[in-house]
Amino acid sequence: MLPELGTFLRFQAQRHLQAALRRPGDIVGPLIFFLMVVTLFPLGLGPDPAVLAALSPGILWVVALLSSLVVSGRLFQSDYEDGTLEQLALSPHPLALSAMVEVFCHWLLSGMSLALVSPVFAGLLNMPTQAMPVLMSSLALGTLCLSLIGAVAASLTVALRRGGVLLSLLSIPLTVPVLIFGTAAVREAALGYDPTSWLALLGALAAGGCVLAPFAIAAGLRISLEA
Amino acid sequence: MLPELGTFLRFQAQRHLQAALRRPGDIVGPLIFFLMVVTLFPLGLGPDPAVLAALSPGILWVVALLSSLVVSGRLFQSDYEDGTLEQLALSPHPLALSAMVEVFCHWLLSGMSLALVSPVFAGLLNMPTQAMPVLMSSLALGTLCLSLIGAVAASLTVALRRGGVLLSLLSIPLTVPVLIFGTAAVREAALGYDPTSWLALLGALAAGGCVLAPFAIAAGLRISLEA
Amino acid sequence: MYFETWSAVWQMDGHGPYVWAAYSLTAFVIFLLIASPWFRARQLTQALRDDAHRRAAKASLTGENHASEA
Amino acid sequence: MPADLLKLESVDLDRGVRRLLSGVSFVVREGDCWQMLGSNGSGKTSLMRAIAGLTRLGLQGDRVCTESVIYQGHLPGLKSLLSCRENLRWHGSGRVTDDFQKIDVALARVGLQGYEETEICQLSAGQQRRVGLARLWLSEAQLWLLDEPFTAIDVDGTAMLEAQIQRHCEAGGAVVFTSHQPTRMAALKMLDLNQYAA
Amino acid sequence: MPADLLKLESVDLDRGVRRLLSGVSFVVREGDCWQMLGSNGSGKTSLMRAIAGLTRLGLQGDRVCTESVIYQGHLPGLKSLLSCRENLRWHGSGRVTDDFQKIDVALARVGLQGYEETEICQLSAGQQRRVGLARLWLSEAQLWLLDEPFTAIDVDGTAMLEAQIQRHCEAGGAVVFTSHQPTRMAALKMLDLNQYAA
Amino acid sequence: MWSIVHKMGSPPWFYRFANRAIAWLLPIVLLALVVGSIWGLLIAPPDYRQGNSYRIIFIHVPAAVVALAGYYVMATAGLMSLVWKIKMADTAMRALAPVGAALTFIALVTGSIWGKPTWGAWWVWDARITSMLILFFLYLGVMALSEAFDNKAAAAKACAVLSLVGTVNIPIIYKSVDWWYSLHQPASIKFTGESAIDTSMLYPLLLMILAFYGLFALSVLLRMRTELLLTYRQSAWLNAEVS
Ligand code: HEM
Ligand SMILES: Nc1ncnc2c1ncn2[C@@H]1O[C@H](COP(=O)(O)OP(=O)(O)OP(=O)(O)O)[C@@H](O)[C@H]1O
Ligand SMILES: Nc1ncnc2c1ncn2[C@@H]1O[C@H](COP(=O)(O)OP(=O)(O)OP(=O)(O)O)[C@@H](O)[C@H]1O
Ligand SMILES: [Mg+2]
Ligand SMILES: [Mg+2]
Repeated sequence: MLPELGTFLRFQAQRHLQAALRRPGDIVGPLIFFLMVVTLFPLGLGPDPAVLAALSPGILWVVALLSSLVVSGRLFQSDYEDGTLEQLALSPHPLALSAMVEVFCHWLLSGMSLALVSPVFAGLLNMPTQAMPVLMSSLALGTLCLSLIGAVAASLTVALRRGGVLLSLLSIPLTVPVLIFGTAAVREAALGYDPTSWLALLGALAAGGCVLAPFAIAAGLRISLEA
Repeated sequence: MLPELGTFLRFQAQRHLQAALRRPGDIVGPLIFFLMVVTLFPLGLGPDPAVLAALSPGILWVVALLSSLVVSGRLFQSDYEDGTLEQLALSPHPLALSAMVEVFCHWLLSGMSLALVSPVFAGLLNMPTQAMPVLMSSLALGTLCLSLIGAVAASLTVALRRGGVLLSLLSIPLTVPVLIFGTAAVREAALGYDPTSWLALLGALAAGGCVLAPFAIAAGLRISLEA
Repeated sequence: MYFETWSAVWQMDGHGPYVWAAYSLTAFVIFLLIASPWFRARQLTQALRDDAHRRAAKASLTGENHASEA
Repeated sequence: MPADLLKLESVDLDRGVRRLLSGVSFVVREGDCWQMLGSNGSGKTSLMRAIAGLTRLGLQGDRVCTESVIYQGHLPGLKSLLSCRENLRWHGSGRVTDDFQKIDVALARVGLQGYEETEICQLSAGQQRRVGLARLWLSEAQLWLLDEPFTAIDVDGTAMLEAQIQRHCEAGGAVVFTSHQPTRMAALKMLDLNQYAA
Repeated sequence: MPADLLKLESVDLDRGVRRLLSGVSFVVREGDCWQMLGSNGSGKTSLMRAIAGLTRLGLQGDRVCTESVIYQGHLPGLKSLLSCRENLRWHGSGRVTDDFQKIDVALARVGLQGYEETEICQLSAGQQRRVGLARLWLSEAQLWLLDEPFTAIDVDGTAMLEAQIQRHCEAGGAVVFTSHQPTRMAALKMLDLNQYAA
Repeated sequence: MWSIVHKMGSPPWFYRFANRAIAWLLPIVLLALVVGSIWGLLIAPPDYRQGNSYRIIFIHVPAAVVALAGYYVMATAGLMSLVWKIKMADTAMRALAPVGAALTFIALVTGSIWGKPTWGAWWVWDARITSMLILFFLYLGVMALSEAFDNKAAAAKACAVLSLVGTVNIPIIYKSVDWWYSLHQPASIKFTGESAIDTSMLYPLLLMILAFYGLFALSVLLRMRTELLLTYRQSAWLNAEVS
């Protein structure tokens, strides 16, 4: 029996979250990865607390961007390899919506969890405490944008055996605005200014992405299935 | 007919290089990735040339480390997935040697190429010209160490579904000395001091790694085939 | 005892919160370290014993059946 | 006369720049059971995917296909970290169920009683294929498109699957499957792709 | 008396915490052709890998096996971006050749004449399996361990492979293979794993 | 000597040994921990420079010392598992990493709590602190690897390889972090305890170090016993042992 769209999407989400929660390591892992990469910076740049504090918004945001890209590059990989994607494409429910469910679940597990624990990393770099809430909210919004961008790139490259890396590089230029707005918000907050306008810009990016990305993702996945 | 060890290893290397050259994207990709990540730093940390120049050794080395890890995580992946690894393990030639051939080919295509083009990236961050030769040689030696460490971690995680992050968790702590020696060499050179002792340390690490890593890699691959 | 009053023990000249936080956190981790495998082992041995009882009961039951048949 | 579930009319099929098949025409009606034959590389898989609607770029000609279709290709569409039962809650092409009893019955039918809670990655090749096939017991689609469904399945399993296919056709469904082995099914129609080779 | 190529003596086989097989004893002599039977999940693949020496942790008991062995499992061991010819230069278990004529002959034998320069990823499922099997024509190993070699191979291909297996055994080699289909080979010995189930 | 190793390698013997050792260790360790803490918290005099915040030393240093030693114990178990194929070494491998990680965690957290009153910052990139953080990462790596394998035997072997590689690396990491720190001309932050420590503080510290070693042994044995109960739940000897 063909279920309602709502039920179907709920099942999709459950399936995705269940598989992820089966291995808590998959959620904790990226966070520890982040922590490790953050420690690499003092090792590379030197231990001076003042320097680290001044650079911390930039460092945290660049690392968040990189780890988000690395992780979301594999977004549809397992679905493609185990045949789930074929089934989704043949389903009468819109592929755009089922793909978006995956992107959201992915973001909840990776971006949101990163945003939640980010104060710990900020503390390691001596970031001023008043900037922490802004760091968290900017990361939450920003990683959503990054997941959407990563998903578009992933949908196009999932079937490619050749030059897969090259195409996913296309996504880095797209992420530049996110990086600029995100760092600006945190830096303003650390200096005691009002970061609202930057956060609003990030929110606008996220909202626009949520509207437009589904179409791009669905088209990309259908093209990948043709290959 | 069972070939001489030399012939066998030559074939291995040819096979690996041929397959890699069949998709040049995999060689150029990481370089462009590196370039883009380097350009992200001025965006995140602010465009002040003096600050960037002072931080450039650390930034370049951290980024080189990360991109090397990301790339070498897939080192034995395709061999495992298409069954080549089983054949290598059953071959009468030592698995340690055939694995080392792969690591060397991989390093030639990734680490060496990165070292060769690194002056371009250094220029972007206003690094003093006198440090460039040291940057290149430290990256050449250092990426060999990183490839070896990455290969050990890859050999242990190749059989694990979604070993992507796990791989970084295993290898990042081990790469700390490489990062420290590499940055130190470049920084000393940029400040006009003699970086030889740091380069010698990197060379010692690489030599030691070449002697010890093969055993660990072979053991790791055999364990992965058991899983 | 070095301190004169219990409130001095809690205060420790202003360092009390730090010291006590460190000690209580350590106590908590040590508790987890000992208690979690302890209770898990209890649970497992209990399950094994239950299994053995069940098997024994079943065996004696079938044994009686055989006896009654004979 | 039974209704048409699938209709191809003088269809040409390309793969990349190469033309694989030309002038394929066939009609699947309710109750039909078609075995697609053809030597390795003749284009069975490509045609199957085109029929299902997965590839549209290489297909020229008229294709009419019912909406009520289930496709099982070389890939089983199973999440290797979820258990058999969890996987079958979502049984392909947008169909889902929460009825664990039905799922367990389907698993028992394909000989996997006792494996309900086992993760897919801990199953043998044939057992994994069986979990995928259990979807046929859960599905309510009319047209089944099965690409090499007997791969890795043992003798008992083959008999069981053949019986299920016949039952489905007798109940008014239709099946198109590929297989290199001869089967023991009655009233089988053959579509030999070698004759359409371009 | 022909020499022993493989000898298992009351071997037990575990997979994780589960015991799959217990007390397996069998001897493969020169000229023997063994078909390993067993229902899905009975442990054929696991035993094959243990015999070949790929898994040692789960095996208890005595295993003696010749060095001159070739193993072809579920995975073909082919690089999907290299052509058939390039792939076969390296034909498994440490054997290599640069003799393109020999490679082309082997490819022709498995029905892939004209595909010498085609990349593996552009072949159909059965064609890919055939490239893997072409190694049997190139190899000089005495003992062949083949896990489901007939998968995805069409009728002609099956006959051709059966003939090659028989030829190898008559020439003093030995073959152990698994298959769920009955074959038409003469002088076949059967090893039914269901009887060793633990 | 070999006969002991042989006996230790036998799961039934080890299960019995673990039961007895736990029965002895548990009260002794708890008592030593309580006595040492009371001594350190209430009886010992304050440090003349840091005042009372120094009392954290009685858990911080023992945890750090034992965590460091723990890695070498793990590597030894790894060697025994790979070279001599001793079954109990496999079990030990999986039990050691979480315990070591927990002790490292204690050292890190107590250290950073101590840092707040002393340095005014929760975290400072001092050489020794950085090395400790890297040790924590090494432990986490072994834990994550052991979790990721389904096959327990393969998991133990993989962890053995990793911990041996780590052991070769640890001295290099420590040395390099030292050089890294001196390269950067450290700020004026220094540990105070470098001068000779007064005996009134030394004795409770020594007691706590011993207690933490005992705690390490105890929790490793507890975990190994649990592992044994899981692995051999089908076997006759364990059923006989339990009932
Ligand atoms: C997160 C922060 C910290 C970490 C990871 C850490 C780690 C360590 C380690 C590994 C030891 C070494 C034991 C040995 O070498 O045998 C140690 C000893 C010690 N630590 Fe910490 N520590 C931290 C913070 C602090 C702070 C803030 C203080 C006090 C101001 C402190 C005071 C000491 C003292 C007095 C010793 C023992 C004396 C000595 O061996 O030099 N530590 N710590
Ligand atoms: N990774 C694994 N972990 C644990 N158990 C496994 C794993 N893979 C397979 N098994 C179990 O081992 C048993 C034997 O598997 P094996 O693959 O050897 O079977 P097989 O005889 O080759 O079956 P088939 O005919 O389906 O290929 C199965 O019952 C399966 O449940
Ligand atoms: N990715 C591809 N790109 C280009 N050509 C391809 C590709 N995949 C397959 N082909 C070609 O298309 C033809 C048909 O392939 P297809 O997979 O449909 O065959 P098939 O009939 O299913 O064969 P089999 O019995 O081996 O499964 C083959 O000759 C093959 O060479
Ligand atoms: Mg096909
Ligand atoms: Mg099998």
